[in-house]
Amino acid sequence: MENRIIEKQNMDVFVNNLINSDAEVVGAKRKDGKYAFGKLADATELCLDYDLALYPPKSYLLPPKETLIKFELGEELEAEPVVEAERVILFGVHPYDIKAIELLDVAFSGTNPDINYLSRRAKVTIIGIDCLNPNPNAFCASLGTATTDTGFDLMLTDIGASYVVAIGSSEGEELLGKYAVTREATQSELVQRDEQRQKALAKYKVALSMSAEDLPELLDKSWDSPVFKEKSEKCLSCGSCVMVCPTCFCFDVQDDIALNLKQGERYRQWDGCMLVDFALVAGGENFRRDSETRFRHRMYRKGKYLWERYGKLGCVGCGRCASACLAEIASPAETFNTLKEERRQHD
Amino acid sequence: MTQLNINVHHVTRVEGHGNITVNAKDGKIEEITWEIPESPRFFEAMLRGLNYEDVTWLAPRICGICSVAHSTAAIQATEAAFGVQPSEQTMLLRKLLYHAETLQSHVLHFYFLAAPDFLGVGSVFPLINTHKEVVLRALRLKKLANDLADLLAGRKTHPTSCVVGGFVKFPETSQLGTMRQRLSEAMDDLKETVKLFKGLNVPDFIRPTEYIALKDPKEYAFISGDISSTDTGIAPITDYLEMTNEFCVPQSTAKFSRHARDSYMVGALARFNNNYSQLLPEAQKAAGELGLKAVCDNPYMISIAQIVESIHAVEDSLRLIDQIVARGLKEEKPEVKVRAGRGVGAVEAPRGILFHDYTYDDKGVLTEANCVIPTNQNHNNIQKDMESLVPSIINKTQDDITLMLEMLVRAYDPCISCSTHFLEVRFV
Amino acid sequence: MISQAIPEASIYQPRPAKLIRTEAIAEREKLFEFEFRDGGELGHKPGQFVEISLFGIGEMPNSISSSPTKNCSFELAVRNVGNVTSALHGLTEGSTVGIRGPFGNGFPIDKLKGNDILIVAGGIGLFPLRSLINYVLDKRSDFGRLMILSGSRTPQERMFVSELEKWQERRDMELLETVDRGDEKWTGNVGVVTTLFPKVDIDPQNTFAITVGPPVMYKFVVAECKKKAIADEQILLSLERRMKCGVGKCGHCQINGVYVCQEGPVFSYAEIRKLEEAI
Amino acid sequence: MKPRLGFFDFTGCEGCQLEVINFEIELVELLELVDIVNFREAMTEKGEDYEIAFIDGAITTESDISRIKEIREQAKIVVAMGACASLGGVNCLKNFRPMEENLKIVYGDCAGYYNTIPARPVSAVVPVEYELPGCPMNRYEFLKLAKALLLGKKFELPNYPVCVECKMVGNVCVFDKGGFCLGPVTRAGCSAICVTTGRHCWGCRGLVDDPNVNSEKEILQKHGLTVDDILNQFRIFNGYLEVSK
Ligand SMILES: Cc1cc2nc3c(=O)[nH]c(=O)nc-3n(C[C@H](O)[C@H](O)[C@H](O)COP(=O)(O)OP(=O)(O)OC[C@H]3O[C@@H](n4cnc5c(N)ncnc54)[C@H](O)[C@@H]3O)c2cc1C
Ligand code: SF4
Ligand code: SF4
Ligand code: SF4
Repeated sequence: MENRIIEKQNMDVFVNNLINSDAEVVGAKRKDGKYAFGKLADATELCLDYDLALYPPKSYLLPPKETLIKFELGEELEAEPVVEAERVILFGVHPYDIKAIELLDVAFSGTNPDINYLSRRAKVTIIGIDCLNPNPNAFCASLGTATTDTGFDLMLTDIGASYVVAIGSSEGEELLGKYAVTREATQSELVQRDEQRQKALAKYKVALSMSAEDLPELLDKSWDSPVFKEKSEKCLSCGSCVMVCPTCFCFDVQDDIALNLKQGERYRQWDGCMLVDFALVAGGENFRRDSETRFRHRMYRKGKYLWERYGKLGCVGCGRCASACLAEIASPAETFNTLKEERRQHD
Repeated sequence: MTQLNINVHHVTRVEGHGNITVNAKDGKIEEITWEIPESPRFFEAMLRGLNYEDVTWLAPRICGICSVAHSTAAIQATEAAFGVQPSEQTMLLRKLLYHAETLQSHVLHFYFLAAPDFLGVGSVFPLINTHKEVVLRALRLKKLANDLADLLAGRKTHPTSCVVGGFVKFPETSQLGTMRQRLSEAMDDLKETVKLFKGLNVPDFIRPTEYIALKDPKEYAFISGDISSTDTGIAPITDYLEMTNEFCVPQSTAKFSRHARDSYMVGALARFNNNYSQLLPEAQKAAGELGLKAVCDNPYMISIAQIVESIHAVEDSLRLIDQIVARGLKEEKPEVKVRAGRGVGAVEAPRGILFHDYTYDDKGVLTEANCVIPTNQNHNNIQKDMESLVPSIINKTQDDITLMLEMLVRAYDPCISCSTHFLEVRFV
Repeated sequence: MISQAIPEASIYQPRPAKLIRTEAIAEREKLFEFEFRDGGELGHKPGQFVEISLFGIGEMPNSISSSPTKNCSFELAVRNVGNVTSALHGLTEGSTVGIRGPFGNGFPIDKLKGNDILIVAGGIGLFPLRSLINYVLDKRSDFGRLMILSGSRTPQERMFVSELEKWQERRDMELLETVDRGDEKWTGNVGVVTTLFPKVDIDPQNTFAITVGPPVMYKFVVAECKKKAIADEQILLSLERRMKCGVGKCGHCQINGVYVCQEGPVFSYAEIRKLEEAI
Repeated sequence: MKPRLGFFDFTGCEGCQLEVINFEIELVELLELVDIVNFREAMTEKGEDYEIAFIDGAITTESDISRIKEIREQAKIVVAMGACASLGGVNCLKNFRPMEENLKIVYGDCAGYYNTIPARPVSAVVPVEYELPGCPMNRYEFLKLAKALLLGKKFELPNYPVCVECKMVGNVCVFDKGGFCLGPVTRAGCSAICVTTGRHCWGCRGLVDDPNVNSEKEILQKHGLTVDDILNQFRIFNGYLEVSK
């Protein structure tokens, strides 16, 4: 992989050039004392040293609400698929969020490729940045998601006076050539990058007490653990944990019709397994009626089900769910560690 | 022998319930009453014991039609009690928001509630077929007003982002720019409105009375200034009790008021009669075109005064936006220090002067509240108008008389639902 | 930058199909026969389902009730329980609906071939099973014995009565029926469907038990099958779950790690044993 | 024939009726599909042949009770619009004081002229088919219901809390800003408008079906509210629940 250098004083120029290109540039901005991704109007709005954006960049690929089909009722039914995709440059995405997008990529392609997701995805350029100030709830170091070698077009690392830029794709290379002032990276700058990454790894406050690969097996043995009931007693079933999660992608589909009762649309909207009616069917049967079963399902989806299905964990350790959960129960790391501890005492 | 028995149970196209009763025999009037049988709501009792943030959040619920007025009055009363001085930017934004409500409420009134009488229909609904352009114009104006309120305060009914000390959400400059464009385009719709109403036949009825409204030396007052009476001059808003002098009458859950005369009027015409010289140029022009001259003693002209005020509201909104943009919009955080005390807030609701008077303890919990609503103040004037009007039209048919009376009540645009919520004044 | 190719068509776009015939089945149940507007075939296997759309109302999963041996058209049997189902019940012949699918795995026909088949239907569980039954009857020589145990709550709630009567008369199959609660006219068995098990004699080695019915039924049916020494691999169940997409994305139908719309709806008990929340 | 609608107001601010009159172009479209035969706030004619009755305001007098019963007799479908009609709403704040005391506070010596009974939602007096909670009700939800009725579709309120919508619009949680919020137990459907516009959720849409009120109370206490504060917050729109328990 080729590496270049952008001097810090040249960064704003790069960003502003991108803003002035035909793409929408999205980056972390300050919002009410937190950070959130949003469209940039100027490079000065962009924060590159943020710890965690409240929401993952998921909504640029899977919007909270998205039209799938437009229809018109009449003699002959007319229904057309709707595929909307704008060119978006996600600027300053942390590795764990890139890993999460890699999971979404797998889930939305494969045997039943999803045209809406994939069309957006094709128009999204990812400029990553290494996370040097992890959020106190994050545990990426334990999941191998604190850094990434894949999934980006460009990857920045702040090494003090400048950024090292790793080129991940020809498109990234082109952007760099066209819009940024760069130079070749020296060997010592690459060493500095490694040091920065190492230092960041040491800053994580939360860690798994086992390796990520052991999770599916641990969960295999933990179905009857009392921890699910204990924790879920506080659960508000508010869905915050799944809504903010970069790897959650469940959705609901509904029809809406105009007041003339002719034209309408079928849309999908974020949904989540922590919500009470998620598994409810018409006869009134609810396959996960109590919060314990929902809570457990989420933990298993994070640590086992998606792994078995897609070969990737359903959690990248960003810590957003833990930050969003008012009941302070949502962190998978906490539950997994408790389960591990139970196992240890059991064995 | 002619017998006249008018009994309008629940006058329609007004907010809340009001009944008209007229009994006459052979031209001799036996009874004329304007009665308000609204269910009392006890807001003043309900607000007691609540924290000031909840108080100012609940106050707009007094009336959905003029919730911005109640919100502003409540906020300003609380600020007065705490000694909070709103910033210049806050006042500019508040005034702009306020114009949104004035415009929305006035358009609703003169197009939806009053106009059907002039056009000989029972409601605005059939006009959609017969006068589609008129209805669409009204809807456009209302949409503009709603969108302006949404932009500044989250929504029009029960605004969310205006708080004690200022605002918690701010529009973007670009949004204000778009709004400015739409406001200036709306002037055409308002000019068409003037044309429409110029052609309508407003009943000719004169009864001189006292007119009370806020007055601010700097501008046509809506949310600032002192109390002004065409009879007795200026008084500070804290003297509102002497002005409003409420008293109970058995036929009504609302309280009646009187001041220098038997009754007085508040609202668009009262404001016009007090402050006409401060109207902005386009509004002045419209007043001239519509034949509205101060001091006007014809209550049926209230709707006309509302049209004039709507134009003023749009003109002034344009100025306010320019000012806000020129100063540069800043995200000011509201700063509030709670202290024990009492404060009065006075604003010009679309229907007239409105007072909120709150007493808080040192934790910011409300201990006493009094709110005096414009329509309450008008009830007595409506009664006196009826007493004066009926003898002069007693020879008309019962249907005509009924219509004239209903139109009279509607001209006041009474907001009865809110008028009955607050009455008694008992500060010791 | 992404390596996945963008597909040409949307997996959410239904194919227009014309309602060509409706027939009342029972009080709340109706049969609908459809033909694709484009003349194409559904190309399904017994046990698969489709997503049927009534635009403006919604979309819902529904099993296919006809056998694939019946060409060109296909049938859905629907109980009126909610929005889409009741709108469907109100449709007149000639109306257009949208169809996606077929989805799901269906019954494992290849494995069933040459074996005896014991079908256990509860209520509208007969809807998907009818597809299989008719398939077996159409290819009678490919299969061994065909035994059907069918339970309804009341005589009025028996599905496909005329077909039941025809089946009753056939010599090449056995049908036993029961109702939970009888009435004056009912002369047959009374009791839940599991009470029929003692009345059939089977050869467990060569028998596949296939059951569809309300969720509560499964545990009891499985217990009876096991009593008869049918291997877990040869006990097949079709499960119902909430479904929105039918294509393994929306997450609603997930039972542990499996998606009912992909790996199901038909599962062997051997698989289900490992799924904690399945039955 | 077009369905015939009637609108009736009880004790409330009439803001929900205003939301209907306040429709913009939708009003024109709606009137192509329905006939409004009774709407005192907007029209003179009073048709008594309505099929669908929209009620705003709470029930707070004896005469309210008889009037709502009459409406129920006539209407095939009764819809409660807004927090007052659906939940009792703010009106129920007075239920925490004896009625005589309320009368005295507001009317003093004139208290004898008036009468009042504890406030209650419409459903406490007559059966109600649909409720559109919210203060004011959400106009888009009103349209959604109207369309569902026209299509013969059943209408359901979301059964998840406001937090979901808060997340969908990308808000910073009020708790994160140092405040507090009733969103975690309040029924969604408002697009979290109060939080989005800078405030917190007061619960005007009522609680979700199975709210975890204990957990919410614990959270509120953790964020500095006293038991009294918490009660007051719940009472502002959901007081009726507490009294009726
Ligand atoms: C694989 C499969 C096969 C089925 N086959 C049949 C059949 O042959 N005949 C039959 O009558 N019914 C069948 N059902 C059940 C049928 O799908 C539901 O009765 C139907 O979805 C109810 O939809 P509704 O809009 O009328 O009800 P509503 O309650 O109004 O449904 C609202 C929404 O909830 C969802 N939903 C509710 N219940 C279910 C459910 N049970 N399964 C999936 N989603 C649900 C739907 O997506 C629907 O959009 C089957 C279900 C599944 C999963
Ligand atoms: S489960 Fe929590 S920590 Fe894991 S990816 Fe989702 S939000 Fe982040
Ligand atoms: S775990 Fe926490 S965030 Fe998730 S639903 Fe429960 S209370 Fe809400
Ligand atoms: S602000 Fe309120 S509604 Fe929004 S997420 Fe936080 S608690 Fe939930």
